[in-house]
Amino acid sequence: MIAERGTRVLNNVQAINEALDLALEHDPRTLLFGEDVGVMGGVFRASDGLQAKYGEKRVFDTPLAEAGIVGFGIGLAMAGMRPIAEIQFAGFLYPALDQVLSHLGRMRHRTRGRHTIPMVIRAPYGGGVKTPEQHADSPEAVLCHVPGVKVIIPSSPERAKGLLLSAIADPDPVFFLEPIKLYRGVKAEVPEDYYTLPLGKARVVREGDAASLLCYGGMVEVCQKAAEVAAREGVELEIVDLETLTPLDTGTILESVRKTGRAVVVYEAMRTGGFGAEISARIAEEALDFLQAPIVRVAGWDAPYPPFSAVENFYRPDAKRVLEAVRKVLTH
Amino acid sequence: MIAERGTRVLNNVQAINEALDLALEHDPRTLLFGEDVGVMGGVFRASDGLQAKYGEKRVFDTPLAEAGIVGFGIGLAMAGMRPIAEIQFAGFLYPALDQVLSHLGRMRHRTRGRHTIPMVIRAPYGGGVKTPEQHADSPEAVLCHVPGVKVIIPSSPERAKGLLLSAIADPDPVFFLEPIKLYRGVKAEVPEDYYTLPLGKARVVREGDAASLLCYGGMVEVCQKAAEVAAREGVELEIVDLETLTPLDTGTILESVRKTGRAVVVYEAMRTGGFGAEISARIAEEALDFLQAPIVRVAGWDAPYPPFSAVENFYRPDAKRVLEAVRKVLTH
Amino acid sequence: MRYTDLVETIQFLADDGRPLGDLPLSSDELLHGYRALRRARHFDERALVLQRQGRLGVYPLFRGQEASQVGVALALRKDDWIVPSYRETAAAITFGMPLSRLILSWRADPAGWRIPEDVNMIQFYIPIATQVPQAAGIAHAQRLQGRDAVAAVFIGDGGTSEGDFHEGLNFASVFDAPLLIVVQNNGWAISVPTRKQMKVQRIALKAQGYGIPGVVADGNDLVAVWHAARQAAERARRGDGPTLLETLTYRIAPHTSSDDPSRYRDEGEAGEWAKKDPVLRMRGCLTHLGLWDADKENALTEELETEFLAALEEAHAAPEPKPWEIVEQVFAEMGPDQQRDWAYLRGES
Amino acid sequence: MRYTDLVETIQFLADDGRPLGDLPLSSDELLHGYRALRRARHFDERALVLQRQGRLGVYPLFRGQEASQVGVALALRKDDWIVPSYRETAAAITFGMPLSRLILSWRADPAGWRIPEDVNMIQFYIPIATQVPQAAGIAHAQRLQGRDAVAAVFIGDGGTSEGDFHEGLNFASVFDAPLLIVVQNNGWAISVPTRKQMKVQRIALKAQGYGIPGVVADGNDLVAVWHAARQAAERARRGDGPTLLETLTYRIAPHTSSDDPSRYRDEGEAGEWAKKDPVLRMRGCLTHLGLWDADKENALTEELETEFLAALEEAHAAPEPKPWEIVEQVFAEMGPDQQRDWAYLRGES
Ligand SMILES: Cc1ncc(C[n+]2csc(CCOP(=O)(O)OP(=O)(O)O)c2C)c(N)n1
Ligand SMILES: Cc1ncc(C[n+]2csc(CCOP(=O)(O)OP(=O)(O)O)c2C)c(N)n1
Ligand SMILES: [Mg+2]
Ligand SMILES: [Mg+2]
Repeated sequence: MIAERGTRVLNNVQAINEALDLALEHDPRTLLFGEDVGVMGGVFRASDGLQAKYGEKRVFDTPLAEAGIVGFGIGLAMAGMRPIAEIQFAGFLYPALDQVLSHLGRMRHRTRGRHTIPMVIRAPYGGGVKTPEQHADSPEAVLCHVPGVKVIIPSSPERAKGLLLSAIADPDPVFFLEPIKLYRGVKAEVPEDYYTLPLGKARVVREGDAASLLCYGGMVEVCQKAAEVAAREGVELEIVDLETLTPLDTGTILESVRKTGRAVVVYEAMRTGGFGAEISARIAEEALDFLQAPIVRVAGWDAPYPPFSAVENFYRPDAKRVLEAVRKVLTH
Repeated sequence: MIAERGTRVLNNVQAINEALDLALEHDPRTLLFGEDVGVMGGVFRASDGLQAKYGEKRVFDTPLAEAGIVGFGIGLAMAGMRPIAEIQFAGFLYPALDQVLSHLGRMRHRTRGRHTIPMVIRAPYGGGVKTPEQHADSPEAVLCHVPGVKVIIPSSPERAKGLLLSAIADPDPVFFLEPIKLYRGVKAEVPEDYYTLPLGKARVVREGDAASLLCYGGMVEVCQKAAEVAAREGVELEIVDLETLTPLDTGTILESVRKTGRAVVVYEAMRTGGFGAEISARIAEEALDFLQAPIVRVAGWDAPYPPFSAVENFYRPDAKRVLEAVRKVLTH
Repeated sequence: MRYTDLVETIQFLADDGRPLGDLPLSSDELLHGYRALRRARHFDERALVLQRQGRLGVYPLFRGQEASQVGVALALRKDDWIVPSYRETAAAITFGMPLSRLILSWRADPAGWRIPEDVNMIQFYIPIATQVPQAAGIAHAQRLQGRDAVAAVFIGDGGTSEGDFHEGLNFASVFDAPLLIVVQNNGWAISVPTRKQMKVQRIALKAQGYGIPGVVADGNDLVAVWHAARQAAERARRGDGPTLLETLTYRIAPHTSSDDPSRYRDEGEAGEWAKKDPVLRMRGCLTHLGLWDADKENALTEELETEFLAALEEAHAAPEPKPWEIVEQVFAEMGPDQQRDWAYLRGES
Repeated sequence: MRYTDLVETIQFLADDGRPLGDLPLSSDELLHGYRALRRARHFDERALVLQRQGRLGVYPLFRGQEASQVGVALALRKDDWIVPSYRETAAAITFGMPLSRLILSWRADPAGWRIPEDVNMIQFYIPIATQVPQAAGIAHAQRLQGRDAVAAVFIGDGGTSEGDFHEGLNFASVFDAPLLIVVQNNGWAISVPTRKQMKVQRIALKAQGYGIPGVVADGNDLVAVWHAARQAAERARRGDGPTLLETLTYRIAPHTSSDDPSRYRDEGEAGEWAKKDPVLRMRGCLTHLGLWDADKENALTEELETEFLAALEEAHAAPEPKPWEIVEQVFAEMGPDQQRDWAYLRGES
């Protein structure tokens, strides 16, 4: 499929694969590893062809042990390499949380900058495609409560490529969570060459004045659907795609909410303790006087993401639920 | 020290030790285990004398492995026992987080009630006493984002005893986090016999109309100090001690905030993504129209709890910082 | 220090099923064992068809590993426990799980995830190795309760790399828990061959690090697995603690119904192993002993198909899961948050 | 399967220090080794005094384990790496950590936590066993970078129970990482004796589960530890992969300066082990070989005290940590949240 010169239409997996390819080419210290990332190219094919291209020393399979993968990567990073680890699904990050909470985010701080961990940990996350139990988890809130780590969640191929290349170039540990639902669903023009996009910036992906939808990852698509429906009724919703959860770009969020006076926070993780709570809290602390309605959250229910596929779509927020929340804040 | 009949003055460790003793006596299925809980009676002496009294089968030391401790406990619970596990410090819960996130809170849900986990996991948490690195962590927010587990944090001996006995009698997994700072610092009258206190209820520990201080655990003491200072200036602050973080008693929080119109949320964990964000979010969603000022959070900074003891007290919120926040919401 | 790089492998049947010597099982046991293998195989084959028809979710096939699972289940008593990974459908069938529940289970239907009260099995585990410390606890509970029941926990070669495998084995050995740790070494962890998973030749050697026996059985030889598991179970019942049992087998099928092995392996190897097929091998044994013939085989096939169709019927009869069930069984009693969600999902708010 | 329940223990010196045969070290090395032991011992004794005076924080003593740590550090090159737990102050001293930094480190002062650029050591690890997979990565990086440097990671008997110990050993063995895994078996994990920690007799046997050599050395015999570590390091440099080295020693001191062992053990045992004191033992060796006498001993003591006092001076000169340093070094560049916090802590907001 031919697009305008210098770009091609890619889906998210292809864009990520291209970013990994360029990173390996760009810096010989770059390593890519995890479960099934080598010969197989990853269960989602994100590393497809890279072992063949860069060899088994730089792109390799590891034993089946997430704490080992993250710990090994921390060691490689402290000794001067640029590790990119893939955790097969975000729900399988849990065995590695000790390495994450005890070291990944603390090493620079505890050693006063002597030892640092320029490492990227990629993981597919989120629901919507009837994966088996625990394959649809959204643990970003846990990672955002870890000092010293950055958390990036892209929502489109062009952004995914540039943000991943920035994450890999970053001097600190970065989690890069990839929405499974968007891996192949979304296609877009992606520049061919190496480029980076700034971390720490939120993005207004749709302008509007009626209310602000604050979201990220797999929920951006959902909010866009909702916004289209609302637009037909003449209601213009603004959508802010956070992209970087930590360090959070509070400024862009506040700017939007101060303009619209109404905020709906959308995320698919369990509602209580989800990262959306942090967004609400910041608005309630810094933009209260501009609010004309309560800050409403649309999120997963206070239950595990159901392993029961027949009902899974009732757990994950959809346009309908987002619109109900919008109605709530508009009619308040 | 003789107190009124039927009660004695105990500190928190003694109250917890008494609750454990009564639980072991009360139900033969009760087991108590962890690192150094047996012969030594725990690093804080919470299980002092219990192995001698109930034997090595019921009160025992385990190998040094937190995932093993929690996993072993889950198995014991599913097979009909009533395990109480001690994790030596909350910062050492991290190796067990896979067992917690993957199973502890999901087993009842995934097996549709066939297999349940009536287990209590106790852990000392929080700072203020110059412990070594990672011994002062406050990971409650992570636990509150896990569906299917309850999280209790007591702030006084009399409450600690009754809440722990309720947690042990509860049919579901309960985390019981004990503020290290209050272990020996606080003494109070504690009834001698077996009694339980309801889980899921917050408590107004000081009435006032100027503003609501929402807190728990080690921060209750700090808020009380602040309230006393404010009272001297004629400002009456209301203090709500959450005690149960999940399931959260939103009603009591809202009632207080609707009355005072001003809310200050206080917790010692890192600010971003802390449980206080959830409290702010709920207020912003359900009591916005009553708010006369922004919801201000007083919390740990966005950094690890410093392992550098000379500056540790600048990390943990104190009365001074709480009063600054109070001034902010009162003068808004 | 001295090395024991090789552990002799327990084997009773030649590749074609011919007994290599006296068998430790009676004729009835041999027949019973063969029927169990065929029952499992029949389910696996029919399940794959259902999956292809979109009537099951992701399904982890166990073709070729029947003996490794059935042999262990046959060595257990009704009051023992099975703590499986996701691949142990064959063990579950032999241990008494109704086929209808298993169909529902792999359809990701709540009705299948609630194991019947009279079956001491925990629903299939997805997070690798987490079942091992839990199984140690279940096993230890039997002793605390004064029973001589045991637990058998299943894990794969890849799973041995996880920390939970190590912690579970250490707990089991320290507490002399009556536990069989069954490692099905099927050569692969999705695309990763066992030799890349670990440096050691034999997984059973890991037992030496815990001071417990490590046994290797030909995983495609039902007699070998059953015998080895029975000995380990007896040892555990006596209070002598856990045994690590490695069964040497091969994952001739894809990792799951959604995997394509041609992306990472030469299927020739699978072909080689197919020649050691555990079901054919056991039939060879029975035939050799004059205990089996074509008529018996056909009758059995018909019987199994009838059983499967009945189970399918029963599965279809299960009520559709309701959206509000999502927030049920989070706690014994719903908290206020679940109540709010529940009301919404029932359209009552 | 066959068992190797006992692994012979490498020992060169009798309990009183008399050589049991030819020693694999030169006289200069023996003298150098003794001075290293005494340096470590002197620091430990003086540190305890400082701690009692409230001039240090919680301090993990290493008395009795000097040979286990010093012997390994002596086998390393300047470009090798040490990845310690919290107890390896003796190894750190021998490896080149300035005493002043160590004093500051145990005073929980940031100035001590920043290891000098020319010392390849990671600051002491508090969370047990987490250092092992990291050390495997550090070791593997040496090979990727075409160097023959190695890493030595330290852990205790209790630490072997953690999943990270297992995962780290497996990674190290699978990637043939040039790593020495040094397990100081000092008999205790706070109040838990090694026999309650694991069922196996010798921790070195765990090596068999990873297909790597497991070696046991008398941990109070500097010659034995140095020799064993040197051999393991050479093996690693050759590209032959990791070695698990168990040093048999004893924690004759409390777990840390805040522990009271009388709550859980009969101190008689500690007394027995004090007779095998690694420092006295080495002195006995030197004396026996006519390499040492009272004058040399006194001169050394004076020299060490002078060195320590100078280090103390230097430590005192370190600037008081500033409150705002709390939010520095969270990221290479402060994020907006750290900036806000920083301004507050500097009194600028
Ligand atoms: C903690 C965790 N990490 C990763 C996965 C993804 N995963 C599912 S099966 C599998 C391979 C397991 O191999 P093995 O243990 O040999 O069992 P087998 O599939 O061969 O039966 C992986 C990596 C998982 N389910 N859990
Ligand atoms: C993950 C973790 N769990 C618990 C602790 C608390 N703790 C500190 S030292 C120790 C015992 C360690 O024993 P061992 O590994 O034998 O080392 P030793 O103290 O004997 O040198 C424990 C339980 C910790 N620091 N980290
Ligand atoms: Mg396998
Ligand atoms: Mg020890």
